[in-house]
Amino acid sequence: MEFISAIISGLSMGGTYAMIALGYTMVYGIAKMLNFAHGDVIMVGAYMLFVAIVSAKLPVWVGIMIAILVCTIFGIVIERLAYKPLRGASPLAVLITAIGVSFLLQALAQIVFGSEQKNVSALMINGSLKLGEVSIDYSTLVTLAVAAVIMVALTLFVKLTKVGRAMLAVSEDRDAARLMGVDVNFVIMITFIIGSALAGVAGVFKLMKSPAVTPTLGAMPGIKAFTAAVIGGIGSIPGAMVGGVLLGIVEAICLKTPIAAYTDAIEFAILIIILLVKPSGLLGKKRREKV
Amino acid sequence: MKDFLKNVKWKHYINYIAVAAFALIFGIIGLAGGLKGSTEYMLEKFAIAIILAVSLNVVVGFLGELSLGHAGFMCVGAYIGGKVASLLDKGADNIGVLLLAVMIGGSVAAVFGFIIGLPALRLRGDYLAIVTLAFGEIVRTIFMNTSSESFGGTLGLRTPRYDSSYLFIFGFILVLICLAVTQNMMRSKHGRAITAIRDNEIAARATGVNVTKYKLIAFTVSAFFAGVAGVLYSHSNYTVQSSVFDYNYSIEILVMVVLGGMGSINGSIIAATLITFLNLQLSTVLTGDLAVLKNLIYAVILVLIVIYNNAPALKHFRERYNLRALLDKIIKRKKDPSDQKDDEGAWDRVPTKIEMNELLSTDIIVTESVQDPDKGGKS
Amino acid sequence: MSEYVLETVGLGISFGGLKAVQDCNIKIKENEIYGLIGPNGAGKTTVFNMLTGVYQPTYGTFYLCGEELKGHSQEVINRCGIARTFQNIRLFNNMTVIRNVMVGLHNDPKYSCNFFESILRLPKHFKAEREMRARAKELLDIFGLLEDRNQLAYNLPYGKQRKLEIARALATGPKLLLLDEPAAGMNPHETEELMQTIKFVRDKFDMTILLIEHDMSLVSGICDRLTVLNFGQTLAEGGVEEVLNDPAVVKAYLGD
Amino acid sequence: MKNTVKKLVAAMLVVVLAVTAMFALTSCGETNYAKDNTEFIIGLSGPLTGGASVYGIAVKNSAEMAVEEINAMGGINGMKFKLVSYDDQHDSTLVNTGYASMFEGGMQVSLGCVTSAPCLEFAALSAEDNLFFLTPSASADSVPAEDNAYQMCFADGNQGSVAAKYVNSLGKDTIGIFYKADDPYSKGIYDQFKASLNSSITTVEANFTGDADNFSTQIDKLAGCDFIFMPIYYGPAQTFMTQAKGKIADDATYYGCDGFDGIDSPSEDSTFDINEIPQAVQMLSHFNSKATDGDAKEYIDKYVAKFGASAPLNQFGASAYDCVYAIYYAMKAAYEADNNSIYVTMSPSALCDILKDSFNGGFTFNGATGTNIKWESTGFVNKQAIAYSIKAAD
Repeated sequence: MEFISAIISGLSMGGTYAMIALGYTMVYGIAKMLNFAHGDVIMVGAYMLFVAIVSAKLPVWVGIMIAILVCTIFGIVIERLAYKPLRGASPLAVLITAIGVSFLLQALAQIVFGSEQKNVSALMINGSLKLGEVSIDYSTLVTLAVAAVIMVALTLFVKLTKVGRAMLAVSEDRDAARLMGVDVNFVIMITFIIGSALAGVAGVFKLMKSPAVTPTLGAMPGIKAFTAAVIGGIGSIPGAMVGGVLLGIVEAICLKTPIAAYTDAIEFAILIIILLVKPSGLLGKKRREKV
Repeated sequence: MKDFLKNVKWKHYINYIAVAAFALIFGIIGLAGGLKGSTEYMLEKFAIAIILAVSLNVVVGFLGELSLGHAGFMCVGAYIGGKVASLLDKGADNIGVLLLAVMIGGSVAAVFGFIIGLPALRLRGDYLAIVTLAFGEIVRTIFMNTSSESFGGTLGLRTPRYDSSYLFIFGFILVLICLAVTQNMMRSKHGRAITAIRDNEIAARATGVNVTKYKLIAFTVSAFFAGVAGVLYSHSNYTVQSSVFDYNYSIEILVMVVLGGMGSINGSIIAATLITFLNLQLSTVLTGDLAVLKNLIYAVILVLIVIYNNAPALKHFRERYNLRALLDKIIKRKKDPSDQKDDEGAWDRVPTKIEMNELLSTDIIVTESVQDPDKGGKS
Repeated sequence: MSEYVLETVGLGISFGGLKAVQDCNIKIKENEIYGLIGPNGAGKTTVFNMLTGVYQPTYGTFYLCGEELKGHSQEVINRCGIARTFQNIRLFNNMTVIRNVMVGLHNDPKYSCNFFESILRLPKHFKAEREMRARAKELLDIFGLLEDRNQLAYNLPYGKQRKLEIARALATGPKLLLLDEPAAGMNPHETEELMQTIKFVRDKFDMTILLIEHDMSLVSGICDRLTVLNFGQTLAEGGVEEVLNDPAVVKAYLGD
Repeated sequence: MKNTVKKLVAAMLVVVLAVTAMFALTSCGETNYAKDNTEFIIGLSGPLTGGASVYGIAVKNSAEMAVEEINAMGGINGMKFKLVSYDDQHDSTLVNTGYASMFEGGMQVSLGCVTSAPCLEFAALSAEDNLFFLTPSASADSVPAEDNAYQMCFADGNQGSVAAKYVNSLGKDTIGIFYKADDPYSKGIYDQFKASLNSSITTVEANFTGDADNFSTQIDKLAGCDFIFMPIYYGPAQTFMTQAKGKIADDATYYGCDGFDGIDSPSEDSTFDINEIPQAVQMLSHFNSKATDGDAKEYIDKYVAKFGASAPLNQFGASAYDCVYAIYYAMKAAYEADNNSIYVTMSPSALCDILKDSFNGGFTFNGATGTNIKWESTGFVNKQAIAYSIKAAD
């Protein structure tokens, strides 16, 4: 019984992780870069919701649209200004830049909004579905359902549309794709647009469960979602979903045991072990470095 | 004697001289009683920052791997060294205890460096970076959850602060030792092997370089000195709190290395001093939410420098306008490389740039995913 | 001592079911220049990768001077005496030319000096460094690179980069030198010069050389014997004239 | 090249000698940085930014208000006071710099740090200089370990045992505990609470670390409890309560310590409203921010009048207000006993000895956070705690 309830509360966190991990995995799989700033785009989305719903008192759905739109614009701007000039440079340079962007967004948010916690409770969905002794939050159900729909939609998008197939080509071999006439910059831009929009959606789901908005709210979930993406196999869209949910469940189980204070350490240890033992994750494809 | 002086490569020793002179000036003033407590503390901070930046440069600049867990090694050193000192030293400022703490703290950190070096054998690039980040967080969490009797738990470990009139001098002596070890290592066949791994790991293997050994050496040496910096930290403060050594601190050290130029030890020294000085000055000037202006500035510096140094489109611009070209113009250095003394074009002339092993074509196209037991990670 | 410097026995590899190279039997005698040719995708570089430990062979094994080297890592194989160059040049780009060669001398027991001797700057360090530098200069002189020794490797012109790569490989003191398309991207004049260099290396260092090449003038000019690979299988082997006139080889190259 | 370097080295040596000579002549071993003071300088280090800034700002505002009032009253026979503050951002690495800059700026007496972890560093530094400090809110048990340090707030251990006594008296079988495992304040209270709790009471425990803000697992674990002890700050408490709506019984009670302070003051841009929480919210405190009489009321009125209704108002501020007055009254008493003992240029150490004698010698103080406040020689405060109901269950 205890175990089942742990799994259910794990789904609640796992849904959000899955949402973030989807964006992570898209960008990593196609642009081949670890977008450290992904978590902070979620934070931008959360602040936009705060501005729209609390400060400007707009209806909730308008707030959501604005948040997703602003996240998308941020994604485009970040990609153009920070990442595009480094196309073709060493991955290390790109990674350091991404860390810089992450810092930049956090500092900007603190300067603009202050460090004090803001609360946006308008999005909170309370209540839960009761099935006998167990009960599942509606917010969890909504998150999981939307994440699943997005996962399927993304998979279909990649498989069936022209842009999607171009994405696959870029992810397999960027130079070859370029030679075949694929506009690599355009494809990467589209990837960032999708990734950032997903970050916006993740921001919405975050506020559905917890009203707190702070400048650092995206940092830890961002890294955890990366862990989820690695568990599922980075680059794999269903893998992100599976990894997110699994990580959520692990976290919930840890939090219910006496070693709760070590939860973060345990999750990071899992990350290290997976990277060492099976770097391709559960559903990822293994690639070989060519010589 | 004259011949000996003639053969000494002054250029190789100028940073020792500069650091020693700096320490000497302030040491003499300090012993004469002319230094304020805050100045002494600032000097200690300088020494700590220089050791951290130089040691991180070994991994980031010379080995070419990104470590985001440098503060984790420092954390180990600070806790272990602080504990050693607080067990042995009951209030008296004993230089022997301090030395012992430095050795033990540094060695334990080095063991952790060795352990983190092991994944580096399988993983590269961003995966390794995330592993080091995870390591730093794990170390912090573990020290935080210790009992208050062992390592102080959440309140932190109470450590004896070493007499501040002497600690900074000792700190600068450690800086000199750190410089000596890293520079002597890099200016030897071992350092060449490490930079060879950075430049092209596959070629390095094919040339017979023991990649395993040298990666582990680089990580171990780097962690050792991060641990030493941690021990200095624990002696320069009364408490060691695990929350200090977070990811942001690792990034701050990385900013120093990137700002000074990856692969440039002199750059690291200057950038570490500059950033520490600015940090201390800004912390009294910027208050309120403007305090993060500092982070904003660092972030902008980080992004701009990396783009400037690495953007393929800026290559020509970079070659024409850079600090070194400017210096060359001012001092009118000899331009023709073949005229140079052997080895003057040493590693610190390496531009701030790290070449990773680019993906190259093969003569066989494999469409299936391939299991290759020897090569993990890199995708 | 084995009769052959290199002997591969039934060497083969498969990637996920695809047999990239099968049953490759090459025997190279001392001081020979041996060519490995074949159309694109025939598996030539894969053979090199197996011989240098980049890939572990799935089938068969190979011997260097009678010593079985299968299963060793790249570093160990290099130290046992196989050095190589790469199809697309892999130099230590941000290091000077002389340092590139000195990395090649790293494992030579003549210049041994452990980590602590270097850090403590014991006399052994200075001796090793001095001697390594002198030896590296000798090698660079042979390849006409002495003047460029303090240049960064990536600033060298293409032809010199090729030469530097060979010099670095030779610095490791190999018994067998593998050259992967040394003439790729060279004009006829440079190719001619390269042929002279390869011959010179063979004579000066008593070297045994295995090379992959597309340039038939180079192959017929310097190779003693050849093996032709096609789709991972040996198509023909033997003397140069004999192999190049083999109808199967002509067919493989020119098509029907 | 070589010549340039030689010249450079020579130049450096000259500079070294010159600078050394200069300093050697000017330095004269003087350590009383207050010798040029024209007012008594009170130092304060606290988080004016970051998650804990609401406490730091309240403390700074209140201390400033107290200093202004005292100066308006004429100070101590015309000798006025001045408050200097430093933003330590709740980060103990910044304390050293802040302490040094204030001490070298002539600080003679201090309110220490607002939060516990930085205050431990501050305590050690001030012990070295023998500087008296009375902290309004750094509640760790080890803060007043040295004899120059005193607390105006209850120590964590004390809060924990007082809270446990209260819970023991409720006669519950099972209670929930929700704490922050990586926070010294929360963990300190938790440890002492557990130690003092009747062994017959079963506890259900959940905790969190860092910036966590999704508490669904913890809520799930605590769902069956009708009394939850929450020794945490109000930010995560608000998050917890909002998420727990409908999951934890509506008639349950959340019981917090002084960290709950501020949970009920709606800030202008936060949508959290305590009245939307169905459960009862109580806290253990030495100050009632809804007080309707006494010194507390007076303090609240003055504070709101000066800083407006939206400025953070909590017991931290009230405590700081009291701290300044306690120091003032102790100094004034000493001055009245001996006119020569107190003067604006006196060294921190001399002032510290006087204040220590006073605080250890039965000095009694009445203020916004209690009446008949006394100090033990250990530095702990001795005053009455009030169990204060922020909101009853709906």
